[in-house]
Amino acid sequence: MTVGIEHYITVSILLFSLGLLGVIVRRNLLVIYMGLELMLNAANLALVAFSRFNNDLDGQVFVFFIITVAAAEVAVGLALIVALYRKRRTAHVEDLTLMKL
Amino acid sequence: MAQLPDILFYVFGFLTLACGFLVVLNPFSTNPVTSAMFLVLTIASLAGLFVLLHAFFLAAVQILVYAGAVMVLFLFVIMLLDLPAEEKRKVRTAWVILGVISVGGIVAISLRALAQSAPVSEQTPALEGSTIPLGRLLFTQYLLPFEIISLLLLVAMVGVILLSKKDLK
Amino acid sequence: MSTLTYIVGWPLLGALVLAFVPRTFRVVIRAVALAATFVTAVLALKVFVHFAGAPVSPAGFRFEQQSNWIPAIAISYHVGVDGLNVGLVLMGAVVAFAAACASWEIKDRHKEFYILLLLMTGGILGAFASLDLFLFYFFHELALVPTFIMIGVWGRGLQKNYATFQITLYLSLGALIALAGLILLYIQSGANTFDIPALTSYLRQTPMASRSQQLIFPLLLFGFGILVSLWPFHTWAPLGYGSAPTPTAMLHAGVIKKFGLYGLIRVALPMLPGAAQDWAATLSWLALGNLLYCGWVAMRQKDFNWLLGYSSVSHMGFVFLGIATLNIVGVTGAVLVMVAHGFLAALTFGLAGYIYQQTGTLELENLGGLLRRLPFIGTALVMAAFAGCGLPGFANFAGEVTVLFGAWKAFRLPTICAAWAALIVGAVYMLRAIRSLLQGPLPDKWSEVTDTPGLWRKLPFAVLLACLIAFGFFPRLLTDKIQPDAGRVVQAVKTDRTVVQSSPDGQPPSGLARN
Amino acid sequence: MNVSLLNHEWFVIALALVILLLDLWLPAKAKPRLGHVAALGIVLILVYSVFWVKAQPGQTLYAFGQMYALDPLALFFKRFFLVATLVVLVMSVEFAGSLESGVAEYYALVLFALAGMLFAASANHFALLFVSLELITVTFYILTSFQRARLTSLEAGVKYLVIGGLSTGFTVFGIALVYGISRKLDFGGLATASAQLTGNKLFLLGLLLVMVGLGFKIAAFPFQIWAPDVYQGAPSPTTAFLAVGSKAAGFALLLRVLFIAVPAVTLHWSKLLIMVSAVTILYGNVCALPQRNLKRLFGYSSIAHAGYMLLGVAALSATGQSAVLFYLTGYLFTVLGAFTVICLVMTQVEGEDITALGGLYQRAPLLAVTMTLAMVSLGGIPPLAGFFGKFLLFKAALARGASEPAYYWLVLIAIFGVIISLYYYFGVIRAIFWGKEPQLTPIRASTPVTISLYACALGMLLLGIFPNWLLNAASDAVKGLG
Amino acid sequence: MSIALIPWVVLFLPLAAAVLITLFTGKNRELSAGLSIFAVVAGFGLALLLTGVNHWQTSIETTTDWLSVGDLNVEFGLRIDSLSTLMLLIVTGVASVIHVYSWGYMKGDAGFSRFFACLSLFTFSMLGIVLANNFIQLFIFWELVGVSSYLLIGFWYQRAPAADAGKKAFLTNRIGDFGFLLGILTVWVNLGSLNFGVLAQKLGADPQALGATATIAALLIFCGAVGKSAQFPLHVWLPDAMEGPTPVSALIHAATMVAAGVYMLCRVFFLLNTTALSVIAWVGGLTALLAALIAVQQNDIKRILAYSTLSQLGYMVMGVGLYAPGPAMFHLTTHAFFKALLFLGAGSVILALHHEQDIWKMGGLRHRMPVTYWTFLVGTLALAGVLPLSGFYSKDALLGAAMEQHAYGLFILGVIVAVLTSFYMFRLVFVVFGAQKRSETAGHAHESPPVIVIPLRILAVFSIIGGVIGVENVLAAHFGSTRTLGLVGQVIAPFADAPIAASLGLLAAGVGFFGAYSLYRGAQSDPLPGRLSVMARWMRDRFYFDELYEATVIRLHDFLAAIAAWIDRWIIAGAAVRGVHGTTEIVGRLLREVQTGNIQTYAFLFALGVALVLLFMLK
Repeated sequence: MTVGIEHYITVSILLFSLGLLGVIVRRNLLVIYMGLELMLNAANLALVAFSRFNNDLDGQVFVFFIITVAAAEVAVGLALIVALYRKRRTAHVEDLTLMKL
Repeated sequence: MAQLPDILFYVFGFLTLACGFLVVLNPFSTNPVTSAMFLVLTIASLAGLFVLLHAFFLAAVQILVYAGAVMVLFLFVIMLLDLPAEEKRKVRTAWVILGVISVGGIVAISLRALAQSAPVSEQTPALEGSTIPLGRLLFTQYLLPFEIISLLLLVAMVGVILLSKKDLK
Repeated sequence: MSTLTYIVGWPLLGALVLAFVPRTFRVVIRAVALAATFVTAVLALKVFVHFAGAPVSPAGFRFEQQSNWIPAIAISYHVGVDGLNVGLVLMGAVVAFAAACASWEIKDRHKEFYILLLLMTGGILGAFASLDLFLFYFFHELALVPTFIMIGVWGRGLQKNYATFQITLYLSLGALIALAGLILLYIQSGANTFDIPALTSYLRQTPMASRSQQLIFPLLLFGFGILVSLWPFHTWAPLGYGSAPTPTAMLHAGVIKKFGLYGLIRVALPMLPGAAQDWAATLSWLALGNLLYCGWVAMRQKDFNWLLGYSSVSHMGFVFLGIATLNIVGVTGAVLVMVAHGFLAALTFGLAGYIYQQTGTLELENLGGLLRRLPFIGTALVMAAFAGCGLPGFANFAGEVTVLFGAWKAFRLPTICAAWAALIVGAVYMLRAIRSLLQGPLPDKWSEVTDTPGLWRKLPFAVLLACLIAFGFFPRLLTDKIQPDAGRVVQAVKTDRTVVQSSPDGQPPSGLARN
Repeated sequence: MNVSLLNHEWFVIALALVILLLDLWLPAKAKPRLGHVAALGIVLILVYSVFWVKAQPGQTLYAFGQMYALDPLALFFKRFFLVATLVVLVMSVEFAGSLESGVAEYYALVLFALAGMLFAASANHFALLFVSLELITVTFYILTSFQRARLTSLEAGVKYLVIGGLSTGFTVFGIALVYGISRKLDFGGLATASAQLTGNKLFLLGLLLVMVGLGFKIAAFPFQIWAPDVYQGAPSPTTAFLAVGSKAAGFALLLRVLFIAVPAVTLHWSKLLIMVSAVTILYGNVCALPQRNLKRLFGYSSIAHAGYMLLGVAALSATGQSAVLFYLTGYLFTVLGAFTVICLVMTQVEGEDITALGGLYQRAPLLAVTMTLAMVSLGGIPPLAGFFGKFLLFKAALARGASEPAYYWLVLIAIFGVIISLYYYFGVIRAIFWGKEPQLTPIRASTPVTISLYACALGMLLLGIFPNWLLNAASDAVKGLG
Repeated sequence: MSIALIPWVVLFLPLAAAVLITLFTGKNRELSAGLSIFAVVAGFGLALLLTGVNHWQTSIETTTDWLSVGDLNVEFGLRIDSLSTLMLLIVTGVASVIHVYSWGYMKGDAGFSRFFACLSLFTFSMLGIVLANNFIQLFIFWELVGVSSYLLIGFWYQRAPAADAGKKAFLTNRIGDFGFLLGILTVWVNLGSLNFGVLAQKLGADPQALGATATIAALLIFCGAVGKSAQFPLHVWLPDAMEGPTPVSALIHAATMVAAGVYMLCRVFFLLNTTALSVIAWVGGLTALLAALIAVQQNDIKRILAYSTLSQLGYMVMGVGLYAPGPAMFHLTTHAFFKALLFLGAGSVILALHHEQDIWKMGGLRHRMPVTYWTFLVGTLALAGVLPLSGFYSKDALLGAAMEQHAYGLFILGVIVAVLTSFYMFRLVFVVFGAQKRSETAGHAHESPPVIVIPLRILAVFSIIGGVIGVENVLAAHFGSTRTLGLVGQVIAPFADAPIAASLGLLAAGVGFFGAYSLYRGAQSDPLPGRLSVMARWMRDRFYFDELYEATVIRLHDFLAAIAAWIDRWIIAGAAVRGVHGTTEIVGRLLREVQTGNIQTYAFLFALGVALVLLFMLK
């Protein structure tokens, strides 16, 4: 059986869900953040695959944007986590429940 | 009779997912460093898949930017904060189950959708993700988003400086 | 510009002026408020007197004015009066003046109070004068909101907060349901206008589908009904009036409450004739809920203001009954009762407010023998009580008896129960109140209670009583104006009567039951 | 290609850069005043926008291929964002004392976010949608956690970051699927392509995931979860900007995607939109009921208002769309007026409990009146903007009821929601007028803030009493929508 | 002055007086009284003038529209015919006398002006009933007399019994009015008019016009009379009404208002059919008997007279029921004179004894108050039906009517009542005026001033001659007979027409007198309770009607009210309104528990939301 677009998308979906699962079940902010990166990467994979099989480059350009944005987001996010850690000495989400209800 | 690219797809695909799984749920270690390392591996495997898809430039970018820059940033922060291994606290299995159920739902629906409406693909994909056409597209049709991305990076820069500056005031 | 515009405009202008008067100028503030309401009342009287001679539009309206407002969705500033609302405008203006006079009891934040009072006045008069569905609703809300604030800020009693919230939420609910009904009316009529005369005539030419009518009528009935404390949506009324400052209770119970009834007559009946017929029987029983049930509840009240609140709810039953008759006698009577009850409610709440001011309580058990200390207030209260239980000579009687005559033609049992409520139940609780408040020995603690010191403070009560008596003696002043337009409304309902066979005069069907 | 079509954006970016540069040379004491400079700049841009930029109803001008579209809808939103930013900037100046560092950067970031919104308003391509959305979101991460001495601010930032990242993930994945199936990323192409794809599950899945991202932006159920915490924790001007600007950007994109990119699909989505709208209204209002923290209250209330506006979207008609625009405009004046007051009050009183408003009427009548008007307007009571907005929304939804009775239920639920909301809005008013009076020092408001307060109050009244012009503008704006 | 104008003036003079007193002359007592007296005396004068000019002949009707809506046309019109003229004369005449008397009786009372204002209001209302030409107007004034009566009974409002009595009177009357109004509605719906003349014409043309509703309509209208004229079973208010000042009792609760029911029945006699009339007759008879029995065992001077009034009203109603409206009106006329006289006499006694009303604390007043005594005696004789006083003639006419209709049961009943009447009245006279004083105050009593005594004398004269001054002729003419008798004819008429009735009537008076004479002459306490035991107690306790009503009607209504109040408080305001409110609040509190503040939860809910949306759309 030849590997087609479905295979790539299946991998992409599974990777996406792994990332999502990470966000949901992990409690360390950094790991949660890694989960988010996984989700973005899953999207990247899907885009590249589609780009290939749709035979145009738009998808790849989009991936380029996503990677850049992800980098920017990571930078801001990590800075934020660091600032928080300095203040609160924790990266556990369960410790971040000042505001609720 | 499987061809080489197909075999490679299975190899990289498996690697991607397995490493991805270990990022998220490593049964042996909850240390963020481990997660980060497996994330690097995931990204690398993804780059492999990109190559299989003839997206050579992106594969390079993936390695350089992601594995190189972003993940280094992650590790740097982990080291900087000297984070201990994650939760010593009780793992709430109920929580995990709930999470798995909802995620599983999404996966199930997505896969079913995929199965029901398989995307039509060209039989002979001829696209080459090389630098020149990509660059041309980026600086013509996609010029505006590209410029906005630069703005975004500026914002991120300002933000990072503001958030991590040691002295207040 | 139409005189009506001035009638609506003066109080609003007064409110605006007051906003710029420093709060220390108490006398000026009061004078401005009184002047604005007085001028309004005089203008309303002028409209009332010149009604017959004024030029009439084809749709039957006088003193009309129509100007563009929101042309984008066919909403215009359109005011005018016909027989149905000319009395209400007059009543509203007079009661507003009386309420402004009675506002002497407000001691703190008087500036804000008068501003709100004037807003209320302008709003409700605008609502009565409006000939555009949107404007109609808009003005009413303008009048309603100050009520909430006034009860909240200047209210009294232990349940003040609960009362404020309940009345706010309850009445807003009613208003919004009615709004939904009005919007649907606009949409499903297909006339693409909010203009009441235009819409009415359009719907007479091309009546709405039965399904639409059945959808919209209940919305209007219960939306407006909540605003008028239709049983069983009435519990806000005694609670609210029990906690409201006197002028607010006067204006709300007297005037603003009539909005919903007016809406039913002006909008629901002529525009939704088929549904009106189907709902008439139900409405007549709900009206009994007001008349009889609330009358009974009133019998058990221990606080005079609560008693008045239930009594006011009970009286609304007459109007509902009159509307449910769908004949000219009943509808005319309903309008008559609306006007009469406006004066009466304002009067009773005003008097109760005075007594509260003097004694600090309205618990019936604590009071007694006050007539001796309060000859004027007491006498006025006795007269008001009798007007309340339908004594001839007061306007209420004319209205109630007309309603009963109309109702008798439409249905038997509800009318009998209504007559029982009117003659017996009403008298029981009113006389009981008089007995407990004014008669019997005077407890020592009330020996310092004093009657109204001057003419000025008697004025509001005197004016209201005078109106009650004037219309009681000469109801034709009103009925001659109301009748043609009530006829128009009834005609609109009747012409749609396709299922119910038209019956010869004097031998009506035994009830307008569902077919 | 006509680059001058993007003048709004260029000017705003230039202004932001100027502010950043001026920051380098200005003495620390003068830095807060930069906000006024920025505001002045916005005023000039607004003047430019109103007097020099014209857009014919139903006609669209494109730039950068089909990437960027300038049509009346875009222009409407651009002016909307400019006004919102103006008020937020003025507000920020008052708030500057509470920012530990980087006052000038704060202004610049607000302007960058504005640039993102301006781009979003014109987005006609998923790439532009994505980057402008990200520009807004990332900027807001920073704006939210700006008071990094306050733990709540940081916490809010983290929460916004994680949930925002999540929604970005969904959006991107959705875009990938949409692209994969339809082979199109530009809205024009998508509109034609999507007509054949209304039954394609994967395509619909992609679109729904894009909707998740937009739903997050406007805080619609079930993606509203972040709103209360972030609203509460963020600095007040940020919250205001979040409530108005970010939400409006979400709606601008929502309208564009639903009615320009995939109108054929949207036609089948009335059930979903009705459902989401109804639950959002109920959730926001019911949860706000026991709320005592003012900003958190606004968080819940903003969820509810997103629900009302979704009601207009759900109507799937031009009247519904224009009603959304009208409502948004009213909401702008109302919420910004309220937040200006909160800003001024909260800098003086510790804690954000409603009781902090006690005695406000004695301390600052103008603030009290503005706040009251805002509450009344949010409650949907005439003669204020909120009422007319709700009137239009209800009208639009009811108009569709004849063919789909679910709309009747939706309106009924909305009415119920309004009633509930009156309870807590009046609770605020009660605190203002007859709450306990913790202190009676008068609150001094600078001239610009006073002006902006008057403008907000006037805006609420004007839209309520003379809504015609805006109504016309709004219906012109939606002429190009499907 | 046009004749047609006269009744209008007569009607509105008292109203003007009432308004003027209320608004302006409240402080000036003499002026108030003067105004009031002038209004009624002038009315009497004008009524005489009207009679003189009109000679009972033509009927005049002047109307104006009061209310006109659709097919409901309510006139405000005055109808002058012989019936109303007669009643006009009685009302203004008796009222004039009593107004004057009141000046003396009420002297020194704090509410002097108020009293006259109310009295004038009453006169106005009563005249309105008399002159009304249609049902609604009649009903209007019907209600107004009810109110005036309420105000006057409760005149001393600070005394709880007075205030309660007023309330009771009004409410009981209202029950009657309830039926009355329904009757009016029935008549209107079926005949399309409210005007008496028009109605009479329509029924004359087609006696079956009312169809099946004829009886029910008639009985409903009779309800009004039952209330106003205090017939069984609504008679309970009248004795209590004696809490009012005595002139009020005389004018309202003896001479005029309570007679309005009878007047009304005569006015609408054309509406009443056979079935209804027999019911009416028996109700009247029963009332007469019951009241007479009760009167025998009362000890309060005014209550005795009140029950006597009830009894006599029963007579009149019975008369109407026996197709004898003329005799009924005749009795009404004579009764107005002698019952007013008796009440005023009683008032004189009460005043002399400083408001002592227990007859067993009186005694021996014959010598101390001679004028009062003699006039009271005249009244008693007239009431007992002793020849040739007025009472004899009118009562005989009623008994004769019973004979004529072959209603022997009612006839016997009438005779028994006559015996009882004579008995309790002479009992009263013997106990109050005979024997010795039984208390100190009785010993110090002395004759009342002229302003009180002169009215007594005037009324005494009319009580004597009232039977033979032509009243019967007028009535006969009105009700369709052409018989006119001269003075002598009138004197001997009873014996000429119905000798058995006349002689039995006289015999009854004699039996009653001797019974009273034997039992009460010189008695210090009532001997009857000992002899009649249980019966006497029942009579004294008024056959427990008040208690019965207390236990049934009032309790039932209170019960309904309590239930309604309970439902209102706990079900509607409580469960429904507060319930919705509370539930919403609770839901809010529960729902926001979702907002745990934990990012993990948020992420989970977010994902769950996505899953749900996808499930909803793509399932």
